[in-house]
Amino acid sequence: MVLLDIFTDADFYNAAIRLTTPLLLAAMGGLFSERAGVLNLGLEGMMLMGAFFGYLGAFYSHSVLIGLVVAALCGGLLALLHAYLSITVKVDQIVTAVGLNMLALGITSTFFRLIFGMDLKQLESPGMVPVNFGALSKIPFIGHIFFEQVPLVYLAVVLVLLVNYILYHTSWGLSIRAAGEHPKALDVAGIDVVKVRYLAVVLSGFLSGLGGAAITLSGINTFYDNITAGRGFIAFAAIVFGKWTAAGTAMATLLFGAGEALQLRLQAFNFQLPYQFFLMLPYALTLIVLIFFMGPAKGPAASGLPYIKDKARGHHRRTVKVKQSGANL
Amino acid sequence: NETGKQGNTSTTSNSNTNSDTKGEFKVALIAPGAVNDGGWNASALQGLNEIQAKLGAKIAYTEKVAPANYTQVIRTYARQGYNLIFGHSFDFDEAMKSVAPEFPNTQFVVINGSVTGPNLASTSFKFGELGYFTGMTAGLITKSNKVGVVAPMAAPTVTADIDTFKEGVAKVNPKASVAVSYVGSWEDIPKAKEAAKALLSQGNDVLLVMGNSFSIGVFQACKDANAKAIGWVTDQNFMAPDTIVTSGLQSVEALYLKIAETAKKGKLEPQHYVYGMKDGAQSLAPFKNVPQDVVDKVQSAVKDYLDGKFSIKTLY
Amino acid sequence: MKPILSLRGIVKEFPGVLANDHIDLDVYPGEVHALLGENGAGKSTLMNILYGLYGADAGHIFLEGREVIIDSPRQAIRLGIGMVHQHFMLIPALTVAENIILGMAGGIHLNLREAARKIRVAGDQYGLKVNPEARVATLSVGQQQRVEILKALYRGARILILDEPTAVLTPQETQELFIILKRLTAEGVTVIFISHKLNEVMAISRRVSVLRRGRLVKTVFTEVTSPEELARLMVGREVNLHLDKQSSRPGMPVLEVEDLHVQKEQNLPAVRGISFTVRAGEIFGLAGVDGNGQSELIKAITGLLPVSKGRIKVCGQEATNLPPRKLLDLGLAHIPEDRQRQGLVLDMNLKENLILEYFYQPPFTRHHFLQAKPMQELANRLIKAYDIRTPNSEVPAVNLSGGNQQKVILARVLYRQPKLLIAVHPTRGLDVGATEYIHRNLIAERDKGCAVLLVSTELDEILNLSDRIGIIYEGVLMDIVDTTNADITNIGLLMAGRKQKAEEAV
Amino acid sequence: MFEGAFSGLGNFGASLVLAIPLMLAGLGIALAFRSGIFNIGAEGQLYLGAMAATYFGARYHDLPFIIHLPLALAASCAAGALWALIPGYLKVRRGFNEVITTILLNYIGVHFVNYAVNSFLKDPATYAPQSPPVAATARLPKLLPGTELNAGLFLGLLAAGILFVIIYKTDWGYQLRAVGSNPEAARTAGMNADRTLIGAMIVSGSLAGLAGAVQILGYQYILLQDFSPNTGYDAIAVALLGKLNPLGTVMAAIFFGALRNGANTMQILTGIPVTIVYVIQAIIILCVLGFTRLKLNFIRFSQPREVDF
Ligand SMILES: Nc1ncnc2c1ncn2[C@@H]1O[C@H](COP(=O)(O)OP(=O)(O)OP(=O)(O)O)[C@@H](O)[C@H]1O
Ligand SMILES: Nc1ncnc2c1ncn2[C@@H]1O[C@H](COP(=O)(O)OP(=O)(O)OP(=O)(O)O)[C@@H](O)[C@H]1O
Ligand SMILES: [Mg+2]
Ligand SMILES: [Mg+2]
Repeated sequence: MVLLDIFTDADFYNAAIRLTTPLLLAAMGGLFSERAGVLNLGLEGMMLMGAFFGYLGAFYSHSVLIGLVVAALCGGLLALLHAYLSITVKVDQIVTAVGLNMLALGITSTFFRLIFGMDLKQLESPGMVPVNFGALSKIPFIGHIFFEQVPLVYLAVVLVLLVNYILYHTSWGLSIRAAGEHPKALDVAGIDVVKVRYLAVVLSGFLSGLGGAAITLSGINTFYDNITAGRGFIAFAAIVFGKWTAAGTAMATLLFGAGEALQLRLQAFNFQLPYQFFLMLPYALTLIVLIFFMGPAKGPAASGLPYIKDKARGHHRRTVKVKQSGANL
Repeated sequence: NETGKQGNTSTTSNSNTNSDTKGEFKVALIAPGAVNDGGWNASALQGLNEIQAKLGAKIAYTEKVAPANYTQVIRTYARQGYNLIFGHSFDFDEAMKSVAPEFPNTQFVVINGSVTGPNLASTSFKFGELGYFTGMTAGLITKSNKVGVVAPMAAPTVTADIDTFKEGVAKVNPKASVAVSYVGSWEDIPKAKEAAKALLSQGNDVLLVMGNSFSIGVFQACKDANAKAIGWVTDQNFMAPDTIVTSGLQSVEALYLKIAETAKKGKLEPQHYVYGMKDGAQSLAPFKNVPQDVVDKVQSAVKDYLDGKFSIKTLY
Repeated sequence: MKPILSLRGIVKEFPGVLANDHIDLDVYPGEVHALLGENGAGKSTLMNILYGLYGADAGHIFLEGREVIIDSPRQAIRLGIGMVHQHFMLIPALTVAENIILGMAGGIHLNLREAARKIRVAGDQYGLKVNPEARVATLSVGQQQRVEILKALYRGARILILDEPTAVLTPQETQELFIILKRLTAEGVTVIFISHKLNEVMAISRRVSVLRRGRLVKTVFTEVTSPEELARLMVGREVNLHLDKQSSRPGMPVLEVEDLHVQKEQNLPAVRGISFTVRAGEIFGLAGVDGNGQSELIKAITGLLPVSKGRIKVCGQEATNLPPRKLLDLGLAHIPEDRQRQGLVLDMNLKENLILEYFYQPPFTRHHFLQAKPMQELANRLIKAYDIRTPNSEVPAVNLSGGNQQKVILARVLYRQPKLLIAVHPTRGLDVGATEYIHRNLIAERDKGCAVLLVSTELDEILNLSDRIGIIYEGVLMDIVDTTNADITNIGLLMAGRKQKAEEAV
Repeated sequence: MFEGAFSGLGNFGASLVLAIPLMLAGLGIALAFRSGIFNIGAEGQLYLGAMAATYFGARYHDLPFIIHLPLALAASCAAGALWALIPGYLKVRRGFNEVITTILLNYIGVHFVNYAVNSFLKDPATYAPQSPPVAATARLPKLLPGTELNAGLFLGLLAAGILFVIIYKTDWGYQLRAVGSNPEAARTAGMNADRTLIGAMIVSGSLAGLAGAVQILGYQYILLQDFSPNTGYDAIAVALLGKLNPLGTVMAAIFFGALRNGANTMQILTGIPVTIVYVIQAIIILCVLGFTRLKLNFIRFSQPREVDF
């Protein structure tokens, strides 16, 4: 087996897409939230909620679909809490997220133990099976990559287009972008900033929940404490990498997913390289691509700032910071 | 102590209610990971439960403890009057070494450790033994002449068995190659499953799985690909009966019980106990779905080894 | 005729400030009703209440005789009230069309092409030409103003509130705005117009209401009043609207600019071969429509943008591409264009803002430690000398009104007794009192022998203050004229880039 | 949990021990945020700092204490600063958003340390992937016998004190606040914003590096894989909860230290499973957040406003 075989093997691409899907779903959700001006480092916790409760839902209802719905709802529930704390109570969005991630970890692992006990045998729920495209799946190479995936993969792909459409071609998307750039202008235009931000954040929870379910319900069909293992943070970083666009974010998650699929395959070559360097690969690859192929980017101007209605002047420490980030000083 | 029982369905971990009762034998476990991981940490909890059941000891445990907290947790147990305190990883060496002298009346044990002291012992399995025989098994049943290992990380306690696994494979099947994939975690099920899929897609058809909770993911991948898997620590056959051909068993429970029994009698020597197949602490789980000649070959090799006809390069 | 809008007993109190104190106001359909008042008199507050941004503590609003409750901008829009805010409410990252249709009812799908078409039609109707596809960030302030007005009209505004719409406009843009306003009132739109510029108020409004310290002092017909009377009503005392100044006695050259070239961010040339000299004891006014390279020229002189070609000398010393601090050390002082973004650190308190340029020097810093006492003494001195209205020196700069913010910068900049003072739009948005104050200080500096470079888009200000005037157009210095024999029409033509015709006319 | 966190000298000492790294890293983060750079790379900087401290602490055995300990501490600062300099440089010179570069560098740093304890830093005397113990001459002296409380606490408090003085009492701090709050005005007033950012990043990384060093030189004595998971991230919450103020950060660090220690002790004393402890901790954090926020509103509301114009 030679190195090049990795890239001529359809399985590599299949795996890359598979690994990308949970990240992509969560990142698309995070995009809504960030575009509306609410930093969502809580994606991790929301994914975890979706991962566990999606599994739980599917386990008890014997229906994957119900599992997915439950996953989305539970991700959304945690997001609602994030929205309440960061939009209504106006506490720092990052500290809130740290708290919520901890909460999600606690809730999911506690319920996991309460319900499934300490048994070694991990019970399996029903899981998604690859969509049957009939003849299409039989096309050599292409078929295995594109037509042998679980439904959430296709949903994620459609979502990229949909998110792009929503953000740039619907009035609601316009409101979201305005809420992230200049909430006061939106308010003055007669739109309730709070409502827009709530919706965006809750939506990010729905999609992150689905992203979590994409981990537990596409074949593993079980759960374990902290099964998301930091994937929410990667999704968060992907949004920045993708310059807050749907396509860019999707590319960033794909880059990461492909990096992971690649390193897992490279390991089999018995290179005289410590395995830690393989584990680093997706991160290093992303960093290298960032530095050498991407320009600096600017985030939404009002990102991270609570909207205070009666405030006559829009200045705040963090506004200045965000404005300056990305610009060559 | 009602709240204390909530999370732990069958086991009881409480103890402080009457912690100062004289003459009571109190045993504590400090686990680096989660005790429901279906592997290494879970087996420790089982051992602890055995101790409770067989020796009537008061037991308690703390799980998911990060290295930064080791000493503090050890101390707290010692102060609470626990007689025997287990640290369930080689990680505990340094922490135990520094705390043990402060509590001369408490016995400290590091599982898989190597430190010793007047009231400090450590135990290890004879790492390397199981790798050899599981390797033989893999080498005999592979059809593609490619076998793989999915391992958490390259700790010597892991690599010792990987090294002998390769030897075992080479011994019975010189044409076969061995590929190793490290997941970087003991628990990341999805990532381990992807690691397995990567190995399988590269033509490997038997995988040795050395994880904790992540093993389930690897078994699933093997099952989907009609490949075979070999489990680790406990007999994991029930997780995928048609896929798992055998498991390398480390009877952690027996180990815990044995140490507790000795300690209860007050006779724990300040030494580094090493247990292997000869002690019955390591063995192979019953073979499933394997041609009888393979079973015979492996089992006769085991017998030869136990009889001292050949030796295996082990860590200790 | 019955008023279209009546305010009765409007009260709004901010902690410690009675911003609106029982205000009664009637506005008649089709009129331009001017609202005058010093900085902080409560004009914006009143309008924000009318637009549903603030809730009034007491009072009633009647629209065409019927009482209405306006609790949100959405409600105001529904009632036909539109507002162009003092600080524009446009989103730079979005296009004109997106800004205009933001928040408008309609289907889910945004048909931007259709919206753009409608915007063009509406623009033609009111004489407000804008490019709907352009990103707002790329527009000049005047164009942004037009977008704001169009945005309000597009939502069916019958009452249009303009809060200091001309503060940032050039004279030409102001004239264009007035033409638009005439057209709007002819179509039945009612306009409430806030400004500090008395001549504008005199020119455009039918009636004027004057606010002072939250109270409505008087409403008068424009026809029967005078700028002097309005100024007195506003300030509560006589204001001298005409500057007295001696003729200048220019000395040594202090700022010498030679064939200067500067590039903008996207490497577009912004300044193309400008040469001029400013001497000690004179005010050199730089006139020009905003966006013709003034900002870049000033940034290059003050070390904030690299010079691509040419040279700058300050006090006879080579100063091309020196870092800002070196230039400050040479005796340069800078009143920047945007006081909030460039002039102040809004989160820091007054005391700290007063030493922004020389905080590291003795007596304010010794052995790297800030010295509280000299800081306090300086603050006390400057607050007194420049009449900065603040309860104490610990107040964050963000809490000062615009006029007082400008005074802080002025005080700080003049404290060092600069040899070269660069003042960019020094009176933008300030009331008559504050404007007068700043102007007097600039002349005093000149008389002390300081060389002053004044950049302003307001021709009046330039003509009143400068000894010589340079006219900049598209990065080129069109001409330099002496104020004594300056021809206003000619300058206006030069500002519009019509050199050829200007010369013919002479 | 409060019993676990505070009752008894030993337990309070243990809470303080866990607070020390959070304090140091939190101070560094507060400083960086203050200057306008969003350093969320404390995790990686902390790991590399610990690695450098271990390297120098374990390598030499015949150095006097007075040289050895400072050497190890300085090494940790240098390593942390170096790791922070990369995103700092990329931001200042190339304009790259520091959020993503620091997140990525965190993962790379942690994996690199895991590699180190398996290779060049591995203790040849044992099979375990761990470093040799640091020499006695490089260890931080203990403050309370029978606890892990060590002189690192002084380091943390000292750093907080120095930082407080620097931020509010020196010209450099003045410049830092000005640049962080309004870089454009700072530049216009003659300040070098780039240099300030780089300087802040160096100090920030050094403090995060120290946060790693105190854990090794103060009580762990050997370097293990994943020896301090999430400390660098928790420190962000600590800094923000402390309102980016050095003294506030110290308080917040002690609060978080108590939570972390309480979590372990609670498991032991009451048998409450750790998973429920997470839930309780999260609720406490969120409540404290809500509470401080309310207080903040109150302060703002009651502040005297300037009167008329
Ligand atoms: N959001 C606010 N919070 C507190 N006080 C406010 C606020 N807005 C305005 N004020 C106070 O109300 C008073 C009136 O302010 P307002 O903005 O209405 O003045 P203005 O007449 O528009 O001034 P200018 O001519 O400078 O625009 C000010 O003196 C100020 O102290
Ligand atoms: N968020 C706020 N908190 C407290 N006071 C405020 C706030 N916003 C504005 N003010 C008060 O409002 C007053 C003036 O505000 P305003 O924005 O009308 O100033 P201005 O003179 O119009 O400034 P500019 O020249 O920039 O337009 C100030 O005295 C200030 O105290
Ligand atoms: Mg106003
Ligand atoms: Mg104003």
